[in-house]
Amino acid sequence: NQGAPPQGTSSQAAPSAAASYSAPKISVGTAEDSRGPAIEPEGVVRGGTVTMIDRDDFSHLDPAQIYVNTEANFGLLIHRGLTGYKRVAKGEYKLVGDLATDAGTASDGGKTWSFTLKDGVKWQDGTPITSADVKWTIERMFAPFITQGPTYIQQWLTQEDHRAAYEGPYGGKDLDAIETPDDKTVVFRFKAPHADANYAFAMAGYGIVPKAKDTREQYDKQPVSSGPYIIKSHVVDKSYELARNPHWDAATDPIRGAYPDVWKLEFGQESLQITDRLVADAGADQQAFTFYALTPPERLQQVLSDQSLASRRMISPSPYGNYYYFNLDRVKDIKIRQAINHAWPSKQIQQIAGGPQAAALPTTILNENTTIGYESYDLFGKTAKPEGDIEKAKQLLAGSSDPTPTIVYAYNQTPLQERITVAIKNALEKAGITVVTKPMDRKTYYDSIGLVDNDFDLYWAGWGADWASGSTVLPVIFGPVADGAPNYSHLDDPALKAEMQKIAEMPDFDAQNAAWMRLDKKIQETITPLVVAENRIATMLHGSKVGGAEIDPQQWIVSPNTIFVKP
Amino acid sequence: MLRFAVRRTIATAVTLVIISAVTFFLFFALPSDPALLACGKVCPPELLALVRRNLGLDQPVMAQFVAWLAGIFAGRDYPGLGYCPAPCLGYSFVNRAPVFETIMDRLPVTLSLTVGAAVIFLTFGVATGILAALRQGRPLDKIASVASLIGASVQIYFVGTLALYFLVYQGKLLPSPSYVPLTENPLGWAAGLLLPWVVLAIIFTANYTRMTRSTMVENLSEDYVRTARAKGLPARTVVLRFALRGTLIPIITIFGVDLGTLIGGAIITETTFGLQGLGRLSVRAVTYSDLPTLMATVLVAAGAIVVMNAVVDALYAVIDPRVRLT
Amino acid sequence: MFLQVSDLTVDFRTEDGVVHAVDELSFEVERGSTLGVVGESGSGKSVTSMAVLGLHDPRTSELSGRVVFEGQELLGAPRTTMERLRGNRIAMIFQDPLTSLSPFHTVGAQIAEVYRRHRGASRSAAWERAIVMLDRVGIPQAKARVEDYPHQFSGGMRQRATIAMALVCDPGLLIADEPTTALDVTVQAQILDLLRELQEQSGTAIILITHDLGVVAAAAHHVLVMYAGRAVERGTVREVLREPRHPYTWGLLGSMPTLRRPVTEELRPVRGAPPSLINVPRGCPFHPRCDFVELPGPQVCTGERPELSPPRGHGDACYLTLKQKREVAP
Amino acid sequence: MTLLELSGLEKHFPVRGGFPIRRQIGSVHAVDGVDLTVHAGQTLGLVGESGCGKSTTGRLAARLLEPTAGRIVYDGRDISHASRRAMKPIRSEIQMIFQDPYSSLNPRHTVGAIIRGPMDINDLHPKGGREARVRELLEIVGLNPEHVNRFPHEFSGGQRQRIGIARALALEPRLIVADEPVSALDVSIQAQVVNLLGRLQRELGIAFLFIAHDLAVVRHFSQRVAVMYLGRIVEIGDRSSLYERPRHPYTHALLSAVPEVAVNGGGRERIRLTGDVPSPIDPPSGCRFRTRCWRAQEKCALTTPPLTRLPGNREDHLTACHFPV
Amino acid sequence: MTIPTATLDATAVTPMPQAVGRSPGQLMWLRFKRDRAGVGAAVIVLFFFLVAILAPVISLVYGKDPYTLYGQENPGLLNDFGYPVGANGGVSAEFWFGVEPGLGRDVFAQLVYGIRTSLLIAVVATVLTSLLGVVLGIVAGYAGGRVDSVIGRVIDIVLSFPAVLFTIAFMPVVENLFVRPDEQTPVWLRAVTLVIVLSAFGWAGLARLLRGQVLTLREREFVEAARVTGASPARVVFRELLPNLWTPILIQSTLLLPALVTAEAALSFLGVGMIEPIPDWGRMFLRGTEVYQNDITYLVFPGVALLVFVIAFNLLGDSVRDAFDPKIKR
Ligand SMILES: Nc1ncnc2c1ncn2[C@@H]1O[C@H](COP(=O)(O)OP(=O)(O)OP(=O)(O)O)[C@@H](O)[C@H]1O
Ligand SMILES: Nc1ncnc2c1ncn2[C@@H]1O[C@H](COP(=O)(O)OP(=O)(O)OP(=O)(O)O)[C@@H](O)[C@H]1O
Ligand SMILES: [Mg+2]
Ligand SMILES: [Mg+2]
Ligand code: NI
Repeated sequence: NQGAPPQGTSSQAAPSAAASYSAPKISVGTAEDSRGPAIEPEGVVRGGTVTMIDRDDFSHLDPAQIYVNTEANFGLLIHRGLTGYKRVAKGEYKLVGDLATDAGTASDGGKTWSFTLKDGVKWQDGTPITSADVKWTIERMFAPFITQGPTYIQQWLTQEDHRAAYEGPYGGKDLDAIETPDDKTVVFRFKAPHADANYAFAMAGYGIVPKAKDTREQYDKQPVSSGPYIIKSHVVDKSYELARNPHWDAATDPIRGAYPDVWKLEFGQESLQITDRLVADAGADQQAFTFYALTPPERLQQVLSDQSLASRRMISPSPYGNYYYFNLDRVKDIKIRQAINHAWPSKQIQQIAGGPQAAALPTTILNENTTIGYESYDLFGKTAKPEGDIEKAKQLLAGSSDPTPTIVYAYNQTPLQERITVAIKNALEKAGITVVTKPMDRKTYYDSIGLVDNDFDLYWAGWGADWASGSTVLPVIFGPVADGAPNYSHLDDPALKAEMQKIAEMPDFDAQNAAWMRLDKKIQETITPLVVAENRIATMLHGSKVGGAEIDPQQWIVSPNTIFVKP
Repeated sequence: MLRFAVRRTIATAVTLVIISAVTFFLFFALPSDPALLACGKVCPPELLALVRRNLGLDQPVMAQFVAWLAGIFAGRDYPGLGYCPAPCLGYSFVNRAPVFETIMDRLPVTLSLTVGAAVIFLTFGVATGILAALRQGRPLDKIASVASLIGASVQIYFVGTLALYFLVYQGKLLPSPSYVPLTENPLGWAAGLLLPWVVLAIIFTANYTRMTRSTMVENLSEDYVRTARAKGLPARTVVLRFALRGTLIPIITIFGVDLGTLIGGAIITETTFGLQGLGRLSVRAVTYSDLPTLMATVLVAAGAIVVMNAVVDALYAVIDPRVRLT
Repeated sequence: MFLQVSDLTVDFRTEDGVVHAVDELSFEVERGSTLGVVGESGSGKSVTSMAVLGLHDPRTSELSGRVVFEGQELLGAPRTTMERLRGNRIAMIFQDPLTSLSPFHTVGAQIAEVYRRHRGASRSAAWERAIVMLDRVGIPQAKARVEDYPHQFSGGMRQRATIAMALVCDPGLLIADEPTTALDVTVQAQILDLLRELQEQSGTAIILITHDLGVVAAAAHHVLVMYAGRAVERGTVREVLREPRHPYTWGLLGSMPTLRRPVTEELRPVRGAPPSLINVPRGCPFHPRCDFVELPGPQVCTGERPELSPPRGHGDACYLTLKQKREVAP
Repeated sequence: MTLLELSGLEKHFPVRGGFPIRRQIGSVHAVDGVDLTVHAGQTLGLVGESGCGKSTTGRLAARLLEPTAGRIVYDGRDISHASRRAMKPIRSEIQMIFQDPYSSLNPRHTVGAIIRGPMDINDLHPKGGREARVRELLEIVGLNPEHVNRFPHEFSGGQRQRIGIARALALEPRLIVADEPVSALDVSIQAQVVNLLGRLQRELGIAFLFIAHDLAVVRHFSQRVAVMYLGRIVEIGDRSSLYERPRHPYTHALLSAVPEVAVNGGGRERIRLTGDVPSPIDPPSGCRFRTRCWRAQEKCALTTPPLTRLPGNREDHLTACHFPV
Repeated sequence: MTIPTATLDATAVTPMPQAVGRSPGQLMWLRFKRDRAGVGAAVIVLFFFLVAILAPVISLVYGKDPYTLYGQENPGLLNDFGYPVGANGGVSAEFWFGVEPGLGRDVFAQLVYGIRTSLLIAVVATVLTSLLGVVLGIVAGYAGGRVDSVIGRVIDIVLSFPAVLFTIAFMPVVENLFVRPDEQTPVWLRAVTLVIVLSAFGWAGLARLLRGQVLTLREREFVEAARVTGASPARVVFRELLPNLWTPILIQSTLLLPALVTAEAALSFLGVGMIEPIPDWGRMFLRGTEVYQNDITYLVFPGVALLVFVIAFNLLGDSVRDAFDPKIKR
C-alpha cells in the first residue's frame, strides 16, 4: 500500500544499519494462539477514556474501501477479519485466526484455503457472524462502487481484471469460487497457488461486512461493528467517539485488548502541534497519543535528547520503500542512471530530514522491516560514501551517451521536499548534470507522475508491502505500465515479468522470499530503474497516562490493540 | 428600514450569486478532476463515468451551476448517495457528507472564535483609543501608538507560535486551544478559546486603537462637542455621549469588514491553534479540490462580508440619524 | 459688576509659534444689557468668549488675567465649578447652527439634558421644559418638532434651538458668538428680534459677538471693537457708531456697504491684510494698515503700545489726539 | 445692448428613490422659469435667500449645466444646448468667479498655473507670451507678480479671490458670472474686492451677473438688480428704482431685514417674515411667496403672477405680484 | 479689447507676512523632518532598500552566497539533527547570523538576498495595485452613473472574494499554464504570479477610497472653474483631480507596502510563497516558527528583520500621513 498521506514530510523510511532496531519477527501462529483474550501488556489497566490526536480523518470506514494504514489501524477497533496479527512480545508477531479458529488451512498446493469461524463471534446487534457474511464480504468487493481496497483475493479467485469476471452479489449472482459448506466454514478456491493467502486475509480491507446490514455506498459512513467498539458519534474531519460494543467478547479475540472504555479521536492538528502538545503533556493531553503524527524533523533533537521523554517515546523505522524513479522512457542510458545513483546526496537528505535518527539510508528496494529473509547489498557504495561519490558519477557520465545530461526532476511541493530538492540539485549539478526542478501541486502530484506519457525524468514515490513478502512490492512497482499504475519507472521487461510470476507461485514461503531478495539485487544491477531513497524513522510520543503504546512495525502506526489508560 | 432590508437582501443575493458563479467557473478550470479523486486509486473509465454521473459532473458547467444553485433552495438528489435536503450546498465526495452538515458543524467554532476575539479587540481597542485621544501627546498616547504599531506589524503565526510555546507548552498557564461548545461547558469554551482570542485581539486591537484615536481627536474638536461642554455637561458625558458617537461610524465600518473576514475563516489562526473552523475547512477543500465544500465556504465567507456590510450600513442609520437608508 | 474681565490674555502654542490671540483685554458687562463685540475675522472674539467659559484646552493654551462673574473668579476655577456654571448661569450660542448641535441626538434631548443636569429635573419634566423652550423661541408645533433631529430643522430653526438650549436654565449671562452669521437676512432679523425679546423678558445680560456693525447697531447697548486680540475702542453704541474714534473703526464703517450710502461713492476699505498673531506688529498693532501713522509721528505708533483711554466711557487706543481725529475722520 | 438673455429657463434636478427599483420620483425645481437679461458692460445683481436657485442660474448662464427647458441666448446665439465643441468659441467670453476662495483654486497648482490654465486650454497666445500675461493679470488684480510660483494656501482669502478674478480675466471675457464672490470674505477685504470689480468693469467694460445674498453689496456694484425667490425672479429693476420703490412684498421684507449701522435709523418700516422657504421639490402653487406673504390672498394660490411692469414703475422695473406694495 | 495695465495700486494688498513660499510638498517635508520617529523610519527603510540593491556587493565582501550549502559541505557545522553545532544558531565570525538548520546555508547572505525578493514583490505589487486602484477609482468617481455603479459592484465583489483560497488554488495552475513541463520554472514566474494575485485583490480598497475622494473633489469649485474655461474631461481628471489625489495615494501605498510584505509572508506560510532556493523572508520566517524550539536564532534574525522592516514602513506610512495632514498636531 501507499500508506497514509505523510505528515510533516512526504518521504517514508526503512531501517538503517546503525539503528538498534531489529526487524520484527513474524510467524504463523497455531489454533491455540488464535484463542482470546489478547496477551496483556505490562501494568494494564482497564477503563477510562483515551484520546487520539491526528491530522486527518479517515476517508473510509467500509472495510472494502480500506487500504491506507491509518484506516486499517482504526479498522482494528470496529472491524474483524478472518486472520490478523497477534502481538506476542515486543517486535514479535504471530499471524493468527481472528474470526477464524486458526490462520487457515491450505490444500491443493496452496490453491484452496479454508477457514472455520469461532463460536460466539457476533455483530454489534448480537446476531452471530456466519460464513455467509464472509462470502458476502468478498463478493461485494467486486461491486463497482468499491474502488479503494485491496484486490489480491479477488484477482486470485478470478483473474487479473477481476471486475470483468464478476460484477458483485447485488445483482443476485454469487461467486462460485467461495464455498460455505456450513455456517462456520468458508472455503476459497484460487486459480493458482498462493502460499501467503492467510497473510492477505489479514489486511484490513478484508474485514467483514454483514450481509443483512449491507447498505452499499452508505456503509462507508455507517459500518456495523464486529470489533470491540461501536462508533457513537462522528463529525467528519473532526472527531470520533467510540463506545464499547456489548456483543464483542474478549474471549474470542486474540488480537485486540480493547482496554479503554471510551475512545476519543480528534483530527485537524498538524504534527508539529501534536508533538508540542504531547511534549507539554498537560491536562487531558496526558491521556492522549497519536496514531500517526510523526515527530517532525524540527522537533527531533528536542524529543530525542530530552531524557524525561524517554518513557513516552516510540521509535520505529518505516516499513515502506521510498524511491526516486527514473522514467526509463526518457533516461535511457543506464550509465546515467547509475551515475545519478552514485552522486545521490543521501547523507544531505538525511540531515535535512532530521539526521540519522530520523532517516535511515537503505540500499535495497525491499524493506528490511517487512521482508522475511531480508538480505542487504550495496551496489553504489552508499555505506562508504553516503554523501555521494561525485568522482565516480563523473567517470560513469564520461563513458555515457551524454556526459552532461539534463534531468527533469519533479517533486511534490511541500516545504521539506523543497529543501531536499535543493540538496539533490546541488549534488547532481556537481557531477555535471543539469537539473530542472519541477514543483508539483500536492493534490495532483501522483496524477501527474502517474501519467505514462509524462515529461519528467526523475520523481519520488513510495510503496509499502501489504504483508511481509516481496510479492506485494516488486510485482507491483514493476507491474503493468498504465496511467496511474505504480510502475513509475515504466519498466516493462517480459523476462522480468515471467520471473516474478514464477517466484509468486512458489509454494514455499521462505524460498519465495529468498528469491525476491535476489531479484531485488538483480534489478538494481542490471536495470537500475530507481534510486533508493532515504527511509524515515518514526519517532512518536504519547501522554504520560497512556500505557501500552507501541508502533506496529508493519503498519508503522501506533496500534490501538495494546493501548490502555493509567488512572 | 424594511425597504432597506429588502433592497439590500436583493443586492446581497445578487452579489453572492455572482461570486458563486465566478468561483464555480474558476475552479472548474482547475486541472484536477474531482471525479478522479472521488473514484480512487484504481479507476477504470466506466467507473469514472459512473462517479461523474452520480456527482452530476457529466452535465455542462452551466447546468451544474444551476443545479447547485437550485439545490440550496429545493434540495437535491444524488443517485447512490441519497437525498440532500433543502439548504443543500452539495455533497462532498471528500468528506462523504452533505456539505451543509459540515458547514454547520464548523460554523460555531468560527463564530465563537470571531465573536470572542471581536469583543476583546473592540472594547480594548476603542477604550485605549479614547484614552490615547484624551491624553494626546502624553506618555499613554505614545505607548498606545507604539504598541498598536507593533501590534499591526506582527504576524499571527509569529505571536501565535510563541504564545503557544510560552504560555501553553512551557508555562502551562493556559490550556491548549480547543473548542468546546458553549452550550456544553461555557467555562471550557472560554478557556479553550482564550489564547486564540487574545492573539487575534493583539493583532486587531491596533487598528481600532489608531482609528479611534484619530477620529476621536477630530471629533473632540467638533463644534457640537464644544457645545456639549458649554452646556456644562461633565467631561465623561461629553466624551462618551457626544464625541464617541461620531467615532463609531469609522469604527463599525472596519469592524464590519474585520468581522466579515473573520467569519469567512481565520485560516492562519485556525491552523496555528489547530481549531476546526471554516478557514481550515476551506483550505482543505482547496487542497482536495473539494468543489462543493469550497463553494460553500466561499459562499459563507463572501456572505459574511456582504451581510456585514449591509449590517454596517444599517448601523450607520442607527448611529447617525442623518443617514437615510435607501 | 456682573461680569468683569480684566487683562485677559490668551496664548496658543502652535507649531509655528505662540499665537497671541487675546492680549490684555478688559471689558465689563452689566446685568441686563448687551455688549456687542466687533472686529474682523481672527481678532480674538471667539477666543475671548470661550475663555470666559473656560472652554480652552489647557494643553495648548495659556490664560492669564481675571474673569470675575457675579463675584466669582472663573479663570483657574476647578472643573466642577465651571461645569456647574456652564449652561446654567452662563450660556453660549455658537456661530454655526448646523455644526453646533449634535447630529446624533434629538433637539429635545439636547435641550432637556441641560435642564436635568443643572436643575435635577425628572426626565419628563425636562422634556416638558424643552417643549416650552422651543415654543418660546418660536418653533411652530414645538410638541411635534421636539423629537426631530437637527438635520430635520432649517438653519433658522436650528439657531432657535441652540438659543432655546442656552436659555433653558435662565442664565444670567448669554454669550452669543456670531449667532446670525450663517443665516439669511430675513432669518437674522428674526433671531435678533428674538434675542431682544428674551432679554426684555428675563433680564439676561448678553455678549453679542459679530463682525457686522449693522447687527451691533440693531441689538447692542455697548460696543467693544477688537483688533488683533486687543480692544481698540469701547463705548455705547451711539458713541462708537456716531463718533468713532479709532482709525480701525473708521475703516470698518467705511468698508461696510449700506443701503443708504450713495452708490456713486466707492467703498473705503481698510487696506492690507489682517496681522499675524504670532508676530503682532510692535506698538499699535494697527499701524501697518493705518493711514495716519505719520500724524503722531511714526516712532510713536511703532513704539509703546497705546492703551484704551479714557479708562471709562467712550475710549479708544490710539495716539491721535481727539482734535486730530476730528480733522481726519471720514 | 443685451448680451445675455435667459428666458423661461428651467433646471430640475432629479430626486431618486422608489421601491424596489430606484428611479426618479420627483425633481428639485432649482430654477423654474427665470427670465432675465444682462446688458453688455453692465452688472445685473441677483439676490435671494439661500437655496432659491441663484447659483444654479449662474451655472446655467455659464453653461456648466444643461437647462431642462428655456433658452439661453448669448450675444444673439442660442447656446441653450450647445455642445462642448460648439461652446468652444464662446467659452472664453463667459467666465466665472466663485464664492469660495478656498475651494475654487486647485490647491496643487501654483498661482501661475492657475491663471495660465485657461490660456493653455483655449490655446491663446497673448502678446508677450503667457508668462508675461500672467504677471500682468496679477498686477491688474493688485497682487505681487512675483508670487506666480506660490500656492493658493499661502494667500489670504481676499488675495485668493483676486487670483480667481485674474483667472476669469485671463480669457478677456465679456461676461463674468460672479457667484457670491465676496460672501466668504471679511468686511474690509470684501470692500477691497468689490472696489476692484467695480474698477474692472469701468475700465474693461465687462458685464457681470453678480450673485449675492447681501443686498447692500449688490447695491454697490449693480446697475440692475433681480430678486429671486424659490426658483423664480419676483422682481427685477434698475437699482435706484428697486431699492427705493420695491413693489414686491418679498423685496420689501428683504430690504427691511438688513441691519443698518445708523443708530435709530427710524422711518424704515420693519417687516418680519415668518416661517421658512418651502421645499423646491414641491413648491407652492401660484405665487411661490404666498405662504410667507402677509398680503397673500386666494388668487395668489391659483394663478402665477407674471413678471410685468407695474403701473407707476419705470420701464425696466418688472414685478411678479398680484398685490404689490 | 485691451486691458490697461497697472491700473491698480499693486500694493493695495500687502502679502501675508507669514506666507513664505512653500509648496504642499515642501510643507509636508518640513513637517516630516520634524517628526523624529518618521525620519528614523525613513532611514531604516532606506537602509533596507540599499541592502537590497547592494546585495551582490555585500555578498562579495562577506564572501558567502545564499545558495551554497555550507553546513552540508563542511562537516562540524551541523549536528546529526541538522541543527547548528555552534551556540546561538552557529553565529560566528564566519557566519555572522548563523547557519540555517537542515540545509546549512548562510543566514546573513539569505537575509540580505531575501530583502530583494520581499521588496521587489512588494514594491511591484504596490505600484500595480496603486495604478489599478487609482485608475478605476478615479474613473468611477468622475464618470459617475452607470460606470460608477458597475465599478462599485466589481469592487464589492473583489472585496468579498476569498482571495487567499483563490491564491492557494491557482498558484500551481498558473505555473503549469506558462511553463513547459520539462522546463525549469523560472524564478520570476512565481514572483510575477504573486504580484498579480496580490494586486488583483488589493486594488479594490484603494479604488473605493479614491472614488470617495473624487466624489468630494468633483464638487469643489476649482473643477467647475476648469470646466468653465473649456477644459476637457481628460484635462480635468489628470491636471485638476490627480494632483489632489497624490496625498491619499502616497499615504495608501506607503501603508500598502508593509501590508503586502506581510501578505507575501502569509502566503508563504500557506505554502504558496516563493520556492526554494530563492531566498525569501516569508519562508525563512515560517521555517523559524518551526525550528524555534531548538534554534531560536533562526527565528530571531528573520523575525526581527521582518518586524523591523514592517514596523519601519508602517511608521513611515504613518508619518507621511501625519505630515500630509495638517490637522494632526504632535
Ligand atoms: N485652539 C487654537 N489654537 C491656535 N490658535 C487658535 C486657536 N483658537 C483660535 N486661534 C487663533 O486665535 C485667533 C483668534 O481667533 P478667534 O476665533 O477668536 O477669532 P474671531 O474673532 O472669533 O474670528 P471669526 O470672526 O472668524 O470667528 C485666530 O488667529 C485663530 O487662528
Ligand atoms: N446638483 C444638484 N442636484 C440636486 N439638487 C441641487 C443641485 N444643485 C442645487 N440643487 C438644489 O437646487 C436648489 C437651488 O440651489 P442653488 O445652489 O442654486 O441655490 P443658491 O440660491 O445658490 O443658494 P445659496 O445661497 O445657498 O448658494 C437647492 O434646493 C439645492 O438643494
Ligand atoms: Mg469666531
Ligand atoms: Mg449658491
Ligand atoms: Ni406674490
